[in-house]
Amino acid sequence: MLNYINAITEEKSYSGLQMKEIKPVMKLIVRGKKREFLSAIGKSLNLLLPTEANTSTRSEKLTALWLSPDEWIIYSNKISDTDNNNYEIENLLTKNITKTNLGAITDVTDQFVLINLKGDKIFDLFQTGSPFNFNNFRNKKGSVIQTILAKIDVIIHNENQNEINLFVRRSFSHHLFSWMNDSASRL
Amino acid sequence: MFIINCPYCGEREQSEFKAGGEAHIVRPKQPTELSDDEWAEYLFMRKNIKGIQFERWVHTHGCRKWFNMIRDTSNDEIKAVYKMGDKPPIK
Amino acid sequence: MTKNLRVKTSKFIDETYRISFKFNGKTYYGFKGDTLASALLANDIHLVGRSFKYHRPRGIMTAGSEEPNAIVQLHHNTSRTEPNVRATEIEIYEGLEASSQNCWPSVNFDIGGINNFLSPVLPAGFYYKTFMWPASFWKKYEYFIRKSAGLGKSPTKPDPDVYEHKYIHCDVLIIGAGISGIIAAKTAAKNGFKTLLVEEKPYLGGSTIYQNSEHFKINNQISSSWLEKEINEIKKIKNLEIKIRTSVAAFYGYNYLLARENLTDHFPLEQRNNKTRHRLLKIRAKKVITATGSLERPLIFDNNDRPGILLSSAIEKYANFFGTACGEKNALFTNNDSAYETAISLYQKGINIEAVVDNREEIDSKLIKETEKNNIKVYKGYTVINTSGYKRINNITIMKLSKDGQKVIGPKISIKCDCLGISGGWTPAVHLFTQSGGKLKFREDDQVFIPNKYPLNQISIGSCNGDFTLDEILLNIIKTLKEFLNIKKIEYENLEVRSSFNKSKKNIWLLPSDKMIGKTKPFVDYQNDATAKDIKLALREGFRSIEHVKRYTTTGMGTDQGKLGNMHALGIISETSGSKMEELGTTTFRPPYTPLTFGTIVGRNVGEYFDIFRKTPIHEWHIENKAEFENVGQWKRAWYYPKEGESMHDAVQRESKAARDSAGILDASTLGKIDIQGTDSSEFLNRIYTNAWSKLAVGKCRYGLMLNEDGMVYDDGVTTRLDENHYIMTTTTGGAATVLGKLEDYLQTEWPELDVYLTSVTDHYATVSVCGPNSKKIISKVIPDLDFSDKNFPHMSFKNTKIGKIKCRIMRISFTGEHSYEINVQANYGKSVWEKCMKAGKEFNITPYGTETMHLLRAEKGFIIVGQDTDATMTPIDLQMNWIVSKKKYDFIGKRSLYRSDTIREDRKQLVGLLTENPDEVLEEGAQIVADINKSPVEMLGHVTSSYYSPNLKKSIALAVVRGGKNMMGHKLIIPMEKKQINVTVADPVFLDKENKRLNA
Amino acid sequence: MKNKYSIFSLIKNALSYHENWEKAWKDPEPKKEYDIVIVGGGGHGLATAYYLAKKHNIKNIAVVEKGWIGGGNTGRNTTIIRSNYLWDASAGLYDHALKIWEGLSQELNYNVMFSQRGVMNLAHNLQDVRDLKRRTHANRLNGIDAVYLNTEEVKKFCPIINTSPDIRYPVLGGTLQKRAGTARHDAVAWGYARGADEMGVDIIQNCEVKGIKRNADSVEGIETTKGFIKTNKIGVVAAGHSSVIANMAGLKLPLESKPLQALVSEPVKPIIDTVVMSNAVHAYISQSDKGELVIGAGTDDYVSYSQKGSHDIVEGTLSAILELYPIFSRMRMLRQWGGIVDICPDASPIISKTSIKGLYFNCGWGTGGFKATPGSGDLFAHTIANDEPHKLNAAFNINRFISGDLVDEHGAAAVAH
Repeated sequence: MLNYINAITEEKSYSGLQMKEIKPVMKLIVRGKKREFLSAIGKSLNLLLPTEANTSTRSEKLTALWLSPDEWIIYSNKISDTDNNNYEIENLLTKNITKTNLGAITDVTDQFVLINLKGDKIFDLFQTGSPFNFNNFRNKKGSVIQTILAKIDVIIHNENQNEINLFVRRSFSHHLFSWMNDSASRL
Repeated sequence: MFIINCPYCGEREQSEFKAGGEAHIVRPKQPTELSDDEWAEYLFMRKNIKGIQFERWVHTHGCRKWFNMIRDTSNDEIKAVYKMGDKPPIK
Repeated sequence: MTKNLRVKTSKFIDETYRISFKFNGKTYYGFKGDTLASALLANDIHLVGRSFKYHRPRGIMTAGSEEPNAIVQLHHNTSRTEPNVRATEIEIYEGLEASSQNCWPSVNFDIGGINNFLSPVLPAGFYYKTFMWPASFWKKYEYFIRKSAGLGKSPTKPDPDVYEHKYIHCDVLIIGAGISGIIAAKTAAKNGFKTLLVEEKPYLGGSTIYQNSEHFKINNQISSSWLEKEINEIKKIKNLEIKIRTSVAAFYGYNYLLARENLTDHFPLEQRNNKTRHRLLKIRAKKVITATGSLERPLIFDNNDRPGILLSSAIEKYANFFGTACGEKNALFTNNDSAYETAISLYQKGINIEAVVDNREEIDSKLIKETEKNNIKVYKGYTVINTSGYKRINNITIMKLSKDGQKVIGPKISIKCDCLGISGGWTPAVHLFTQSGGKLKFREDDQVFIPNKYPLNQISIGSCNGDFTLDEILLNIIKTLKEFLNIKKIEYENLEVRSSFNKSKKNIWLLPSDKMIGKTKPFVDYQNDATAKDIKLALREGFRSIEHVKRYTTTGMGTDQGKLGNMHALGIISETSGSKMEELGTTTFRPPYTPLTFGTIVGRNVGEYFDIFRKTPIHEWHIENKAEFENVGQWKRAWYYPKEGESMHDAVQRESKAARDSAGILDASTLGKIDIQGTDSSEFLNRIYTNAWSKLAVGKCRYGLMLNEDGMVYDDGVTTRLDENHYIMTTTTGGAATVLGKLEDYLQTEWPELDVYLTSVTDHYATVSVCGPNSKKIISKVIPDLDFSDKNFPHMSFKNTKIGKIKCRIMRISFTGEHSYEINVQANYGKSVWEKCMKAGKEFNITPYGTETMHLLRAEKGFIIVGQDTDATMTPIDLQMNWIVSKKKYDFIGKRSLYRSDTIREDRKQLVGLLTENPDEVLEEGAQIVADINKSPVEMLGHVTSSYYSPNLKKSIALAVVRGGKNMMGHKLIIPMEKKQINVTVADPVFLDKENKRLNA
Repeated sequence: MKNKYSIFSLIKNALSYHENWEKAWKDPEPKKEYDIVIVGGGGHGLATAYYLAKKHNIKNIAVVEKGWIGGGNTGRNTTIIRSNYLWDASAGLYDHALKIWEGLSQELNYNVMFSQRGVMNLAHNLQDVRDLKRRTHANRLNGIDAVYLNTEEVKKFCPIINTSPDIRYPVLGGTLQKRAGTARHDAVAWGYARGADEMGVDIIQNCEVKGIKRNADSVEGIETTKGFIKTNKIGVVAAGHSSVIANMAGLKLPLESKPLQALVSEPVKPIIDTVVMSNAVHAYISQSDKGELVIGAGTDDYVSYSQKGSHDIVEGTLSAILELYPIFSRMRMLRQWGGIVDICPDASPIISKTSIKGLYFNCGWGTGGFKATPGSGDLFAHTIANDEPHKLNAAFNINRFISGDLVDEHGAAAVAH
């Protein structure tokens, strides 16, 4: 048996801000251009990929975020178990998409760390390190953007009022989390 | 610092982008047929225009897509952006 | 014995709150609300510092950020010390310690003062004309020049304070909270714009707020009381954010501005700990309204720089706002009406005024009338020609001006005074406007530059737009705001305004004197001691452009950036050279508007956040096991694992030996990994690698070399065919990001027709590499149910497998020349896999090794490291890797460049091995190589790229690039070091196991 | 003969209240025709004219400058002078310049304040160490006074550097060239102008080139805002604007013009008396005689002639400065500005003839042109006068971009291009 050791082990809480990693969460990058690709995904997951920029879609099991005209990240809404990394959704899509040459499916479950932020200070935190204009974003549930936070690439998903899911590459995650805590401690 | 209207993501800060130099320099289809001079022309020689320049940018920290920009290099005014393969919206 | 010049209480000063502070070691008292300057003045102290060049005594001149003279060192010799702080800006706090600068031994007695007497031989640019003999002496002269230059002292301890950044996006930004800014802010916010109002001072209302003259009224209320009500209202507006102590430093294109919000500089030191000192606001505003007001001009006459000489408006502010007089015998000297506002204020406060000297002849002005009504003597058509008093003005001499203002006539009149207020009219503060790219025009009637062409989405209002009187200001604001914000009506439309200001002004840039100019010292730039005669000298010597004059005389190059003197410099140039003001143009105002602390600019990007710190999933294990780390790009990689008492050399030798004798284990997780899918993947690889890929069987791995279009080696790595249309590529650790970027570039821009998708999976996988003769035994213990036979699992192939229920990929590839395996597993299981291998390998003395040993092992095999054995000038042919350059392929990136006249030369530098005559002598990496040491100039054939002592070969080995090296096998060459020469022989770069037996051992 | 500058002339003139100084240079209107026209009145252009007149005895020369002499990169750079370059060709070129610097004040009778306070280059990772050692060995064999220093020696030579091993990119060592240093940028332009003017060179300011008149194979003159000037030799030394002039002649150059920024702090008493450069973290710093910390920032990645760069570059540079000099955190930035630098793909200059007879280019100095000013002028003058390069600039011809025989100095350049 292999032990499962995720990137960010501690949960942090400040007035108006809580931060923790959510794991394990299956994450897939799906790529494709053709119309058949979109419909095949739709059928396989009964989830339509968002085609409008900076938006997301959601089914009971899955959430899909727009990353670019031919790239999406799909992640599971519920956490999976730690002693198994065989995801039937990946297998299903590999069968229906990759094998039929409609597009590409790549497992990025551990490529990205999903940090969940809650509280009314989230955007005050972001403002100390991100040039992005959150004025409208903060009120648009479901919005998605890729930008820079503390010089690090992040995907930011507006999960809910005062709740954000932030995706960052694993090797950057400790640095970013430490930076966020340092900033949060002075908000 | 500019605000750049990424043709895919919308208006973003310049810090999310990288510049990729002069646009519409197509890689020769048959490099082996070219003389050293012709190859050097493709490889190194640039218009480096003062004024309206057609250039390439990429949204590195966003959608990672390359696109074209028309910018006045004398005052950094961005005149237009357009997708790769599209016709320039202005001459 | 210091006096107390505090007059009738001001509501801006809390006299119940007494604050003690030290100036030059002596304790003084001030009140809450005081600046250091106002507190000193209240204690009758004017002499604050010494000037830059002549070390002349200088005092407080202004009441704001334009102050050229009164600059001090704060908290000398502490970690919070700060040079060149303006006494007029620093709010006093309990325990404040300030000292004078640029003087020794003391501000009262300064040896440097001697320069004042040498000044005749120290004209502008004197240093260009001398100190040239003897040639070798410049450094000695320079030593003294440097010592006497500079102002305050740099801190010598690290800064205890913290700085933050904040990005702000708003609809409307208003700079300056004077009457114009307040009106604009209220209007914008009330019309639904997300509005930000920033003010550099600690209070709102600008100069109107302490204006209490019957002569300036709005809706029949004294302007200050009217404005007070407005201020109280705007504080309640929801979508209006107000920031005081916030000064805009820079105004860049696209309405991007930097502002410094000062949070703790007015706190006693002990209250500052772990608070943010400054916050740098990075503001993007859809619209910007500049309301930065205007600066009063000094007047240029002989000895116009003595302590006790202030701007007239400053004296008014010290009286009305800070409730202190600047002297007991005050005189005023003006060329316009505003000095009379000061006169009236002083009179109301019961401060004695000896006289007002006015350039102008009789004019009809309510203010003058009232002044005279109060029995204040007004000299009309007069000018000050000189002042006296070394450390404090004690007397002025005035004479009548000729009609044309060119000469002085009649008898000299001498007036005793201990304070002189000067007013040369007003200069709009257009600095930010021009920074942003705005163009100015010159207004002849009152000789000012005002905004002409605005960049998009910004406007200037109030006196920074050249509207100097209350009625003008209010009238124009209304018009401007309606247009700019595109709004129908505005509440201020029917204001009833009374302004008694007569706009007439007699502008003379350099006032005439009874002496020839050569004998006078009319200062234009106070801080840098640039006088009108310096400017005339520059012109005489052919420096005609304002930029030349500025640089030659250093006018406007001080810490005040010439906010006071630049206009006069221009004026004097224009008069002397006969060129028009607008043709001269202003000097470019460079950011920042007021100096910006480095720490503020940097914010939190210091210390541990200076740069990103990337960790592998196995990082913690390396720490637990005492690894030393190496920076590779932003990664920290285990460099070597010293045991108790081991040197780096010992450790590396041990690790290298263990890897070849039994087993070694390496964390290779940092290698770039790119997932490649799509029906054209093989074709894509064909185009970007030098070798052919179409025929690579599924399940097999292949080494690839990537070139730049210029033919030079760029990156390398092993790529594995996972499936018909699915590859995984590895890149160098440092190259990962750029390679992916480059590949995307080609895909998107040159070959959009290719069906290929690239996805980075570098962070998804942990990569554990186990090498050595026992690696197979170890790995088969970790993965029992996999057939490791060479037949089923040969070198350069891969298997999908599982450890427990966990999927992973295992490649049989080798960078050491040993039989070895690379397990790629999902990152969160990486450390566990590593530990499993360590456990399984215990009986074989499995030895963790770091990057240094990896480099040594691969060097024994002659494998290159891109970036170490190559620079941007090496082709694959130069590396003697012709085997990897496909002859069949029609084209690939960089191919054409390999056939240029220079790249086909036979005698290019080529990669070879080197063996030292003495096998124990290890060469220095970077050492140069020659054939003939006696030849001069020495001809360098190349250099050593990699060099190690090989414990396995028991001798020193090296890789090198040598001109024509591939045909020099066996040649003897020389490495000339500083103190010795080392003899080497050119050898095959593959030192160990040329026939690759060990790969299958 | 102009009145010679010296302490005595200062005293003499003091007696007449400095009313009798002569013009440092005249401001003539252009003549109809010149033997040679130099386009660009920066240090390099003025030096070229100076040496043409002095060494090649050609007096009928005009220098045309669109603004004011020395107003471009000459007056905007951080004035670092050194010759510790990697390749023989570069070492030859820059050390030739350095040797002239050493006597320039006397030669020009104008104090250019060449101050040999030493230049140190720092290493922050193992490859830096290899590269710097490689360069140092090459320098030594080329007769250039560079030595390699370990961390302690670095600290000893410049005690305010933070050499703690705990910083993000610790200082692992460095190189030192003692003969290197700084000079007063304006003085260089003004000194050469005064010298050239005295030998009869016409320095024509506010004269912008609008076109180049040429026939099939050679040049015939230039169109300027002050009219047409006939000449059959044109030496272009227009730095950031080189491509603009080249395009007028129908030429393309391997150049990109990019913003380069610099800044100075408020003046303080002496705190750092050498020049320290660090490519890896990108920071270089010195202190002017006036007391200002002079700090060079990096280039932006886009073409621009606006003389403005992005603030991110300045922020990055200053964070690197504070990484190495934490004591400067409370120092204040006084002025910040930008220049336009013309960068070659191999980070080396072009001093060369062109395919058009009589048209010569001196460009591509990127971020490092100032240090070469005297040498560049001397060699360019030689190239123009003899219509063939001097052996010291032969390698810097335009054809190297065709043959591929580049002089790759990215490693040695102050700013990684």
